[in-house]
Amino acid sequence: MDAPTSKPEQNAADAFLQGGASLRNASGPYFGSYGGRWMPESLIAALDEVQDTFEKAKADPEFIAQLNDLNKNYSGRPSLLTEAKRFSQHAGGARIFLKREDLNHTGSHKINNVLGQALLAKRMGKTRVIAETGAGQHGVASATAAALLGLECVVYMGAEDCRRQALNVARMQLLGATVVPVTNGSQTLKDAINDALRDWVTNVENTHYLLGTAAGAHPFPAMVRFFHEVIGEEARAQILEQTGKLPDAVCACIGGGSNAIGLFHAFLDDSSVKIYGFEAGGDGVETGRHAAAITLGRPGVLHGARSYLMQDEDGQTVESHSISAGLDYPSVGPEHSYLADIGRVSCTPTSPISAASATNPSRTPKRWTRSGSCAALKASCPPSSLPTPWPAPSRWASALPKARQTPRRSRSS
Amino acid sequence: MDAPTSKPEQNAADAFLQGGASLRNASGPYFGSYGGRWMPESLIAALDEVQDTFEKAKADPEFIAQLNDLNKNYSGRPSLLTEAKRFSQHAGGARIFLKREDLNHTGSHKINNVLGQALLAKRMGKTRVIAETGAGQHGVASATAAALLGLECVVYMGAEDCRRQALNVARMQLLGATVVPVTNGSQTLKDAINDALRDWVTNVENTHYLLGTAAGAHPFPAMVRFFHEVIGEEARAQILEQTGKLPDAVCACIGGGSNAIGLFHAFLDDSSVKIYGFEAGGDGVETGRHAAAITLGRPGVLHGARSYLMQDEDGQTVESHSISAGLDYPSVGPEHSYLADIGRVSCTPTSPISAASATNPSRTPKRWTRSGSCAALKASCPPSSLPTPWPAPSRWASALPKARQTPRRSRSS
Amino acid sequence: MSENTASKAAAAIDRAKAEGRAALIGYLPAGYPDVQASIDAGIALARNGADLIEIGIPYSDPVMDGPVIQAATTEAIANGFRVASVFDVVAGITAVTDAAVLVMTYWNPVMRMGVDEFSRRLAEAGGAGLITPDLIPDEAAEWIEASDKYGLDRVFLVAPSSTPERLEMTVKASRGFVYAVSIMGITGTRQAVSGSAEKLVADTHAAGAERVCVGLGVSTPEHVREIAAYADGVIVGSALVAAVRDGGVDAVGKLTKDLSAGLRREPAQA
Amino acid sequence: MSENTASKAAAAIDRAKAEGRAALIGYLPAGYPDVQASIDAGIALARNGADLIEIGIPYSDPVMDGPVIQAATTEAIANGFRVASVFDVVAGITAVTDAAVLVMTYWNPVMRMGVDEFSRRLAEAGGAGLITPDLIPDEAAEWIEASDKYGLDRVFLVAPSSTPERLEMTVKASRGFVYAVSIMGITGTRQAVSGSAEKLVADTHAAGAERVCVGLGVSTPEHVREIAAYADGVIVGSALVAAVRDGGVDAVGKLTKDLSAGLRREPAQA
Ligand SMILES: Cc1ncc(COP(=O)(O)O)c(C=O)c1O
Ligand SMILES: Cc1ncc(COP(=O)(O)O)c(C=O)c1O
Repeated sequence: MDAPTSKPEQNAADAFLQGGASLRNASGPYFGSYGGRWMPESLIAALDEVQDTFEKAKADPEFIAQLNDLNKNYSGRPSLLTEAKRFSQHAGGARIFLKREDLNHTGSHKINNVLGQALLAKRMGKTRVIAETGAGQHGVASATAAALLGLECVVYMGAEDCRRQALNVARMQLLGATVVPVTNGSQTLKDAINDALRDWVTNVENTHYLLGTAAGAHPFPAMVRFFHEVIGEEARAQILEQTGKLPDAVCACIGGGSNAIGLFHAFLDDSSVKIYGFEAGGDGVETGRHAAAITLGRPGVLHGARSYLMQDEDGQTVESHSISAGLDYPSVGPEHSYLADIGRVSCTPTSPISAASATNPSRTPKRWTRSGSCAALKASCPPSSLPTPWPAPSRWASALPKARQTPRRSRSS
Repeated sequence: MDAPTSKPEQNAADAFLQGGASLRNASGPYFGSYGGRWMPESLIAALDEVQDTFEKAKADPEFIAQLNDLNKNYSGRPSLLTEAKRFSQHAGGARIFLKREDLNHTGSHKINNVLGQALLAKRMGKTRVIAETGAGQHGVASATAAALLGLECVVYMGAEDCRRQALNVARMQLLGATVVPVTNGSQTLKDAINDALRDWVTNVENTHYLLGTAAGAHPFPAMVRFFHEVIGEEARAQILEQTGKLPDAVCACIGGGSNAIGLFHAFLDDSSVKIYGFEAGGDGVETGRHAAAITLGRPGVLHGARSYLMQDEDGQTVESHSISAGLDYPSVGPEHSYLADIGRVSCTPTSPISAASATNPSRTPKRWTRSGSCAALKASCPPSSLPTPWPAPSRWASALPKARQTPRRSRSS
Repeated sequence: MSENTASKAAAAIDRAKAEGRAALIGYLPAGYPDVQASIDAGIALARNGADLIEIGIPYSDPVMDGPVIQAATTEAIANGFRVASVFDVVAGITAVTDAAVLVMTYWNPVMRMGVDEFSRRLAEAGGAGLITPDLIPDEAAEWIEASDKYGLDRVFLVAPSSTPERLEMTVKASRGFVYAVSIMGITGTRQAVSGSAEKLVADTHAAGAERVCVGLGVSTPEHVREIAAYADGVIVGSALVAAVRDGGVDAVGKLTKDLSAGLRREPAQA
Repeated sequence: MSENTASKAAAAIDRAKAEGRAALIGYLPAGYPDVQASIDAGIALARNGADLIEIGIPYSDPVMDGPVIQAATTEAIANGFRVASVFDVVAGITAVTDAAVLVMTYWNPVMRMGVDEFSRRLAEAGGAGLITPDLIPDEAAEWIEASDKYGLDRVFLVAPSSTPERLEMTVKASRGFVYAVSIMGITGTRQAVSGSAEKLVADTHAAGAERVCVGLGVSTPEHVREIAAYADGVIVGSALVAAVRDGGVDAVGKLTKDLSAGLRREPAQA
């Protein structure tokens, strides 16, 4: 990672927030020039149905009550905000708090989104849900929600991931789900999504595609964020209660970006709070074997959204690599691309070697093992440039400020 | 499993409870004729120190406040009591609730005991804790508490268990613990305890042995139970809140019996509440490859307590077998032996085949994967006989009623 | 539907219509098994009865494709296929045949090259336009601008799930023809043609489309005959790719001849 | 300490004392490598200078034993050793030697046979009594009763960690001698004898014990010499077991001879 050569006086996000505007509750389909629906026509009606059902449900006190009840009595929310005192000592005194999404039922933040979408699937009268999974966490959560609500469940999982996360395959099967190993391409998350989309387009009549991260076509990024916002809302209230003030910084790992956007959302308008996203550095960004889409990708479309994307000169997707199966995704949710472009979120790739050597010459390996459990590393990446120009689509008006036109990023992967 | 041939009119526990007495808060060292300290003299001083420290701490509001704070803000207590509605439907309508100890930090009930004992270790000025582990759950919990409180941690784990629970080995190591694979004997939990005892007797000066279940020499059974009583206390309050009445029955799996005694304790004096313990049936009790110590063992001493024990005619311990590494123990906590003898707890071995065929001719495999997550199977084992005669030790007076003398159980393993 | 008289696709379909038959549209992936072989296969298509040729760009994430096309395009990429070669394939076919040659592509490779540059080069190569399986008109502002600039056809897709409003909007945005997917699903050979196709074609015509062609799962002369009865063109993909795979250029020519036998309109069956 | 004149262990120690030396107590596991071989090794012990012989019962969970004894007893069990054979071993040795033969055993095998029955059979075999590493007097009511009934010695252990109260209680409950563990730990050969042993012996004597023998980690003639200076007997285990393992009966005889050379009391070193 290069050191920042100069710091801009004020970035777009600061200017925007100081104008009294809000970065919260962006409704999609666009986040700046990102997002949208780069999807086959066959699925547009289904996406419209999801969007419509989601919007009605959001406004329906009964749905919200049902969701809150499941969050509280089924997932175990609120999740703890635990101060890592010994880590603080180790890190020179900064108080560090971990938002414990791993304590939710099924073991990750994934359940928040899954319960919300599974309830929507029932509302739409669907009898079957499909899901992609990388680490298996989203698959386990999906299989769980399906078992809870009596839905058939099929989970697509890269054959390579099935192997490295065999325990989660067994859990899904125990929960009654069918796990389909995907042998195409890199045999990881991206290819599982491809096969899930192929299933969806074929079975959309009775099937909801329970996408597991804040990516994909509209309304998924905004909808998945909505179901995860509880993370940040709780964390913000908890940190105020425990410390009496807002944190200096919040940070999260970014695969597709669902745990991160859920956490960040509550703090987006708190301009004093720095926000850091950590992408999977894999074997090290210099090796090309990583999953640092925002840091090293360039805008493109994959799985329905325009966003930062690891791609070659031909626009072919570059296979991602991560020591964490859950972060092994070559793109990222579109709202993250936007927030990085306007400078609200600083993104840094993290890998066992580079993370350690950036902060600590002793090269202690650091690994992402839990959502939201990450160090508030002080180093940030070079300031992100502003959005690339993009035709303003006519159909939907963007809920977010128009980006200034600036030169295209020079980096490409 | 044979069907009960006749039901005794009234068992000893009923008679006892109806006399207005209590089965709760038995302080040890004896539970009827079980328990005690069948231990090398070298360790007696250490056991006395633990007992003394534990008793003072129990009476110290500051200690209790510290423990409650960790339970709430570190473990995430109270854990949920989740109704399994779809399971209820499947089981013919009985309402079934799961006490969700798996949602605690580190993923099992083990953390309750570990935090309590680790605080005691600090009080005793010990700088090192050792632990045995089977499934690895207790080892992970111990490594976690040690990291939290700044104690050195060494975990003994059967080599066979290291292999089948490799993920937990990695977790312990990540937490800074040293994991010692034990290659003696059956290479499982029992042998790990042997090696932990050898370590303790050698390093007792600076080391506390953080025993992971409600077994072993006094004060461990009563102390470990005390730290787990929160399970039953919460569950009792939660079920009253959710249903307005006490449950018909409570049940838990029994390895050493810590999750079970923690749950059962709150209900021991509620004579309307039936209590079931499920032991690991392994390949089926008829094969001899199981871990059903109460159902098929006979009293003996192992690891410091007199209790039901799987042993051959020579008093050699018989190797236990369980599809669940955490239940793979050939004995059981002494309070369970007593409660089974007086008829307060009904114990049944459960294995994939026998559990399923006992309740459901379709032979769906049933497995224990989570503490406290078990079906309230209606079938109970033959009524337990009453305690075998045993010389009342002079040094300690038993806190529990004297058992009537009855013929020795005819079964032996 | 923009009635640009310069539409090569429209012209090809109209020529077939003038012959009292539906048009045959054959799909082949560029660079499969290599660039020259795909040119030869395209020429064989044209010489044996295809009126339009659809050249697919092999792409890493072909979510609308079934196993036959996935396998072929994966192999093409593994053999070193580069996106810019698609222009060579188009030029190679248009140089020696009259067939209208469209490129069918997922959108990211076009975006990566730049929509304007891609369009310019396609037009220079003699291409007719683009079929865009994952681009809907809602997101197509840049493409609409570039295709107008370079006189290229814009073939958007309609599906059995499309609402009347979307049919109308898509028809308006299209030029050349509208691609009606016969079935909810992905490419691949199927036993029978879905019953929903005929209704979709009628609805799309009713929404204002002059030319509606049907594809997805069409693989036998019987399928062709059935669809030719109500559609302006019939699109065959996986069956032709399997022919390349199993028998090379000769097999493509033979299958195309067989398929084209079904094109002539027969009286509608009772 | 019960001063039963019938104590065979006390008598053996007193005989050594009368010769102006400490007694040598050698440990061997019954049935290692088989029953007859363990009898032969016991006889070799007695003939080469051991005053008392400790026959261990191989047990599945020997928590007080280090690797040498664990390996030997595990092998004995694997070779089919049955607990009742220990009486054959005791009888086999007492039949041909004068040595007092004690059985050292973890408690569960005794409990399993029945404490009374075990005691009766041990007495019948000519055994002197039991050394009980995991039985403390607090739990020993039944054993105290049976040993009184059959006139057997009760050798309990004291440790550096024992409190004065426990020393006194244990001394009172013992008969024959008191076993002082030289170190906090398990069996096995060690480089040096722990400094805590001498103090423990003094304290145990002060608590009323007439005979205190020291064991755990004693393996060389130098260790023996050092301990013989202050204790009534010296107990050697792992070193003898290793001798059986590596050299059989002859090696046991030779090592015993070497060890017994250190028994004679020398003037205390300044
Ligand atoms: C625990 C955990 N954290 C994070 C992620 C990454 O997903 P996202 O970036 O959507 O939060 C995953 C994905 O599987 C996960 O399982
Ligand atoms: C999750 C879980 N449940 C139950 C047990 C059995 O132990 P106990 O019987 O002491 O509750 C274990 C032991 O490792 C465990 O990990």
